[in-house]
Amino acid sequence: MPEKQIAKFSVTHLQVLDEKGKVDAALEPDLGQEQAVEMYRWMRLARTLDERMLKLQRQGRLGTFPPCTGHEAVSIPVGLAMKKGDWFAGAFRELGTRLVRGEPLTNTLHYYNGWEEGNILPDADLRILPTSVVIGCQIEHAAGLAYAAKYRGTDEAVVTFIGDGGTSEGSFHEGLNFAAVWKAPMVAIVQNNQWAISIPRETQTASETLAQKGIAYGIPVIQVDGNDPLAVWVAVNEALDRARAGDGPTLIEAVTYRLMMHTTADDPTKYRQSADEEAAWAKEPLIRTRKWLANKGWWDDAREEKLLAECKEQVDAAVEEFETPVERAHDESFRHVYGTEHAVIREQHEDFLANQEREGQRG
Amino acid sequence: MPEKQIAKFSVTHLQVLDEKGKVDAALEPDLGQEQAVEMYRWMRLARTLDERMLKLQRQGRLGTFPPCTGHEAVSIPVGLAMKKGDWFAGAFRELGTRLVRGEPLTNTLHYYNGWEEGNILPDADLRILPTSVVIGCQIEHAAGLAYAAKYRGTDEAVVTFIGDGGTSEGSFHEGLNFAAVWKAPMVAIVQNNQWAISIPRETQTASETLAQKGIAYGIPVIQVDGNDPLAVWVAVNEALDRARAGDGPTLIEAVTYRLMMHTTADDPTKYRQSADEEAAWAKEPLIRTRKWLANKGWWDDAREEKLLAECKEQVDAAVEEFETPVERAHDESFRHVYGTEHAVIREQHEDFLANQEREGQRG
Amino acid sequence: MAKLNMVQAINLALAQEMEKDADVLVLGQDVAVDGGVFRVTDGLLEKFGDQRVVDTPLAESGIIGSSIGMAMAGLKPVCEMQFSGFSYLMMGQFEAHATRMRSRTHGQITLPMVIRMPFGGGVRALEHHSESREVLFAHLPGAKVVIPSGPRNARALLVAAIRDPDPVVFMEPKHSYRAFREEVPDAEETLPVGKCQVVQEGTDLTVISWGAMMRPALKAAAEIEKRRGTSVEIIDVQTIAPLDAHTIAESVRKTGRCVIVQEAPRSYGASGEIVAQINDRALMHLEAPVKRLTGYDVVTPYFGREKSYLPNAERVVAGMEETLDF
Amino acid sequence: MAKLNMVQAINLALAQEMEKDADVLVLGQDVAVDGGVFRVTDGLLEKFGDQRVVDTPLAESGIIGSSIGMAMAGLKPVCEMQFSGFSYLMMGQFEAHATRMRSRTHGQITLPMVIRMPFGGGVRALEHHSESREVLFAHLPGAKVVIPSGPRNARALLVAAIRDPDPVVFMEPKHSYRAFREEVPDAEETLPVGKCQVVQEGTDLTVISWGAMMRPALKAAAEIEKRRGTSVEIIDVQTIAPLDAHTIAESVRKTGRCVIVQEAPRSYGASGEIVAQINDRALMHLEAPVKRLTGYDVVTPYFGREKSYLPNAERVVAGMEETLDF
Ligand SMILES: Cc1ncc(C[n+]2csc(CCOP(=O)(O)OP(=O)(O)O)c2C)c(N)n1
Ligand SMILES: Cc1ncc(C[n+]2csc(CCOP(=O)(O)OP(=O)(O)O)c2C)c(N)n1
Ligand SMILES: [Mg+2]
Ligand SMILES: [Mg+2]
Repeated sequence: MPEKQIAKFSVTHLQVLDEKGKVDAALEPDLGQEQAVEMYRWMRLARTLDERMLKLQRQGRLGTFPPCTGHEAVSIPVGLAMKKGDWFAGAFRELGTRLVRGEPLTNTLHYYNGWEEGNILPDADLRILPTSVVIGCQIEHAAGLAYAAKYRGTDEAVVTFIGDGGTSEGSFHEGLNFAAVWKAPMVAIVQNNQWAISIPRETQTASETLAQKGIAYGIPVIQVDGNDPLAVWVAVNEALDRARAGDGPTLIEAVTYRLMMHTTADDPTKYRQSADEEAAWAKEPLIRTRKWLANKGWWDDAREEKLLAECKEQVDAAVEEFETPVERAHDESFRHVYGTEHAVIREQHEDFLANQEREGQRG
Repeated sequence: MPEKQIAKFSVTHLQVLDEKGKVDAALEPDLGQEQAVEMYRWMRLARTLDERMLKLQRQGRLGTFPPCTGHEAVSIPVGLAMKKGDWFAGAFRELGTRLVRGEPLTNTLHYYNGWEEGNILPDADLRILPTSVVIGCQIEHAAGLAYAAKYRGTDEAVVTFIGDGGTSEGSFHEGLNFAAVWKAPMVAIVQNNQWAISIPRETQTASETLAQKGIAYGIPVIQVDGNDPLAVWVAVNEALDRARAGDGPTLIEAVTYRLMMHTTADDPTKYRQSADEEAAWAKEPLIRTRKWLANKGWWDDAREEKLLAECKEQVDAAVEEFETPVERAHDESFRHVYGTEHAVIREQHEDFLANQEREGQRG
Repeated sequence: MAKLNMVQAINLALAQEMEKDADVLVLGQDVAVDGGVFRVTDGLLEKFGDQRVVDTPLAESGIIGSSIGMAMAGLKPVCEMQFSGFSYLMMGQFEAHATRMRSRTHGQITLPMVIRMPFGGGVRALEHHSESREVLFAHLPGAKVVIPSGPRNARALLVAAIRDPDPVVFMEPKHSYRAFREEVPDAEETLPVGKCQVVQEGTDLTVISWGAMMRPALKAAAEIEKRRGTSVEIIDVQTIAPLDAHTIAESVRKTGRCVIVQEAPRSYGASGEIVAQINDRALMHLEAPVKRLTGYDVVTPYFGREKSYLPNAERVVAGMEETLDF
Repeated sequence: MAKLNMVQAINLALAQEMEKDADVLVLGQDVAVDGGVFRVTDGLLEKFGDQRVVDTPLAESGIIGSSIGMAMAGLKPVCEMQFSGFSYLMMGQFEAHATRMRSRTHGQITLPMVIRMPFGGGVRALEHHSESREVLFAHLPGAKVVIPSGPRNARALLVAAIRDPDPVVFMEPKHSYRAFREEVPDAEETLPVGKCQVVQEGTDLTVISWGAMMRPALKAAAEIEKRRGTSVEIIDVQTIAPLDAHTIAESVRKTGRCVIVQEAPRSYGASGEIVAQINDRALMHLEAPVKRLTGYDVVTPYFGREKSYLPNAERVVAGMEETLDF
């Protein structure tokens, strides 16, 4: 075999529902009205909360946060496809998945207002990991979680997310390689929203697609239209089935767009054209999902109005709860350095309380 | 485009000279007698030195080292294909490349006997970096060196090596991605010798080839028979041409076998079968290269004998020089912490000298 | 001469050095088009082009590793870690190569490079954006760690760091980025790497700090002078590694009392080494234990609780009183 | 009861804990089929199978990161860094997650995991195989760092580390792996994480050390007792973080003199914090400066020069004399 092709690969792009709301009947998943509507409701709720958070932030009622608007067609179907017992090891722009998986809206608000309380789940069995701020780490965690699921012989799967920027990190590489070698039940979703703060996709990597990065690990890959919830649904279900069947991890690239600023501290006018943003808005996921539902006869303006009101109500309630004053002990950090407070920490804890006391009395 | 193939890739395997010494005339590079013989001479010299080092180590005359026997068909053609001004950012199993690029034999001996002196080149312009013990780092260095070459508008290229095991490190990923984004003149060679200490290739990664890992970075990849110096020669020349032409990096997987122990501290009988080793010996590079030369009428037993004698002589001379007692100041480390000795280091330096003095007097 | 904040002063240092020396280049995440998330590198792309002001992929080890490569080739990269909280991803390269290449080759290969990184708390940032961990770099032989405390010394120290023949970790207290302005001369100014600066002479008490903690330290010193007429000597460490232990010891031998203010967690922080150096060189002059006002040995809380955890002038004053009354 | 070397003692601890608790598993490079490059995990694969004794790809961050994942899922991974010299590649995961997950979730997610790594010099190894950098881990809040000094305490401490609810960095002084044997009881034995051990009581001088340096420290103590009849109290630190400062201070308050022996470079090493803790708690009892015998602030030389750089009993004796004669 002097010169011989020994391996061939390809990347497939999947779109089921196009920008105009037209669906490819051959590929359309059989969601059924109830599930289809549920999906849209969650998308709308995530959007509503995201928009409210931006207002709160601008009013100084919330800290810096990364808006998720435009990412709903990825995060929501993924969350819905997961089962109880599955782990979610997210990045930081998957508000939708968090909500669908059962995290209270207030968690996100508390988290972005500077309180660890936003990481504490009402029930640890929800298996939603805290946001992984240091980009890439979560892929390695997911590999370990997936190993544990396999080790225990459960059919639990692990879903992890990363951005286009995050694919450049070594941890992306190491985590996917581990999961692939272990044939561990993991689904990794690259949420390619074209930007990593100011760095466009082309400056991030010279590869034509991000999906093809999975070829390095010998795992199935697919690129989907990330503004198309049906394509995401199909791809993630296939991947989860594969994971549960013991066939190892899958890499899904979901192509979408970061419609908003990177975080509320960022100013995109420094580095991108508003024309590009406008073009991206034309492809955004909620409108097309709504059109699809309407074409099916499952949706109309009245229902939309009702949904908007419901979402607003839910968000209002969450914000009210979030803003209800609570006494939060400031010495929590001392209690959670270790399982038992070490003598030296205890001394410092006492010192801290004395300082609090003194400064409180004077202030 | 509902479901559409959007990218296709393949990995080609190249072999020019087979295990029996048969050459594929269509692919055979036009090396000419002189260069062909020179290549073999270097291969033989590297082998001779490596074998001698094993003896020295077993006799307690040299420290732990990683034998390179069996890797000559990769390291030698690569070294020969490089030009003056090119950088070599190796891993640690490319004795051959070091020799070809002009590093004195004694450097390797000193290095593996515990002396930094083994890193000091007779001329810094040889551009051979010290061994990168921490696996993977060198790929990132190579990306930066290649950036510098490009920045300065030279036509210098950078050649870097890594093992099959090393491809799992995050630095492999980050370095290749940087070089690819920068279209920097770099050639990365994965010396796939099937083993990373006791970890076989299959435990290292689930990918069918290591070459395909380059697909993740959108760069050309090729797999070559790493026991075939002609295939390596062809591939590395193509890659270097591409690099110098401004077309960016290439990833070459050279498939070979670690015929010896990982290092002299390792015992391969713990983890692999001697039958596998024997099968690998049947494919080793020197025999087939010699057959090829003989078939060309460029080689015979008399020349072989003469070459063996010359190599032995060269190695003898190097070992003699290496073993010639020299006074080496033990306080060198103080002189090279920083460009100028800081006051605190100076105090410690004096303390060190006083200790030396006292212990010397007493010992 | 202009009144600049620290962001502007660092920008000035970069621009002037790039102007002078074509080997100096800047790289990192968002440093070019965006001008850096703190705008520290703003305008450099326009002035020097995209070959010298380089937006990199999102990979900290890649940034340091490729900078090491550039430095080996004779360039003088000034690379940025977007936040110090992400710099631990490059500790492999830093420990294995940045700090060792000179020693490994007995000086044949050297690495003239600077690693800039904003660090420290007080800006109500997300997790991993508020830590002080200078000691992780400072403990490594071969590392230089420089921390400015204000616009003027930031500029002067950065110029010196860029010209330094060795790798310098240049840690920028982000709380001080825009907190105040100082006169910064247009003309070149440098401060030595490897030296502490006595910013105020005094005879009764030595106060030692660095970075953002210089502000509460100075404030507390003024307060204690006012309250008790104490003559305070104030030292801005500026270079954490290698530490100028002589200047510190000399001061403490004179005053006999010392307070150290450190933002980082106490245990194994820089103040421990400073106390040890005082022990080595000035113990018999001590009239009271050296007092350490530091962060606590806890995981930095999210910003809701952050303020309670940062050392402040009030605590420093209390520490000073304790030391003076000992 | 058998006379074991440290390698065997650690192996025993692993085997016994794996026997007892099916959640304990071992992973790392070459730990399974090869039994570890130092044979520490030898025989475990045969006993517990390849799901519990796992050879991983060559990627330190991946090893720690996936161990964190396993621990979150309730397993108790004991992972290995082949040498501490490669552990800096996982500092990102360690700093960002291993040390923080408990605090981040106020205890809802905890990480019962152990990170084993051989460290330290004296075995004529290649570059990066001889360093002592315990402080890089110890400075991070949330980290526990345990260092045994002999077979018996290695076994007892490792068992405690595996059962500890928090991540423990377990640093094994490879120079002591096979240097000597001790009786190690078959029956379970543990030593507390977070406590120093007073291994010999005395009244005139406190000697503090840990890991491989306990040997020269003990040798020097015996020599000085012989030479001058000094009554030496000897403390084996065992847990570097969190540091048991009380036991240390109590001893120094009693003896008034102290010598610390540390293999790592001096500046910002663990001995600095120990001196500072003595300053905080026992300064007025000191009759002499605390004497630090440490490695130098230089890049660890290759093994040709290594011996001159390691602290040895002779230097410790000299340091003791100096302290006693002060
Ligand atoms: C390791 C690390 N480096 C840098 C950052 C700072 N940072 C936060 S978000 C971000 C860009 C992320 O881009 P991408 O992965 O595409 O995700 P997106 O923000 O688009 O969702 C950067 C650089 C970080 N959080 N972690
Ligand atoms: C970062 C890092 N981890 C671990 C090691 C220890 N180690 C030295 S060589 C080796 C195996 C390398 O395998 P491979 O990359 O295939 O190269 P080969 O030895 O086969 O040439 C390991 C694990 C190291 N040197 N660096
Ligand atoms: Mg993005
Ligand atoms: Mg190999």
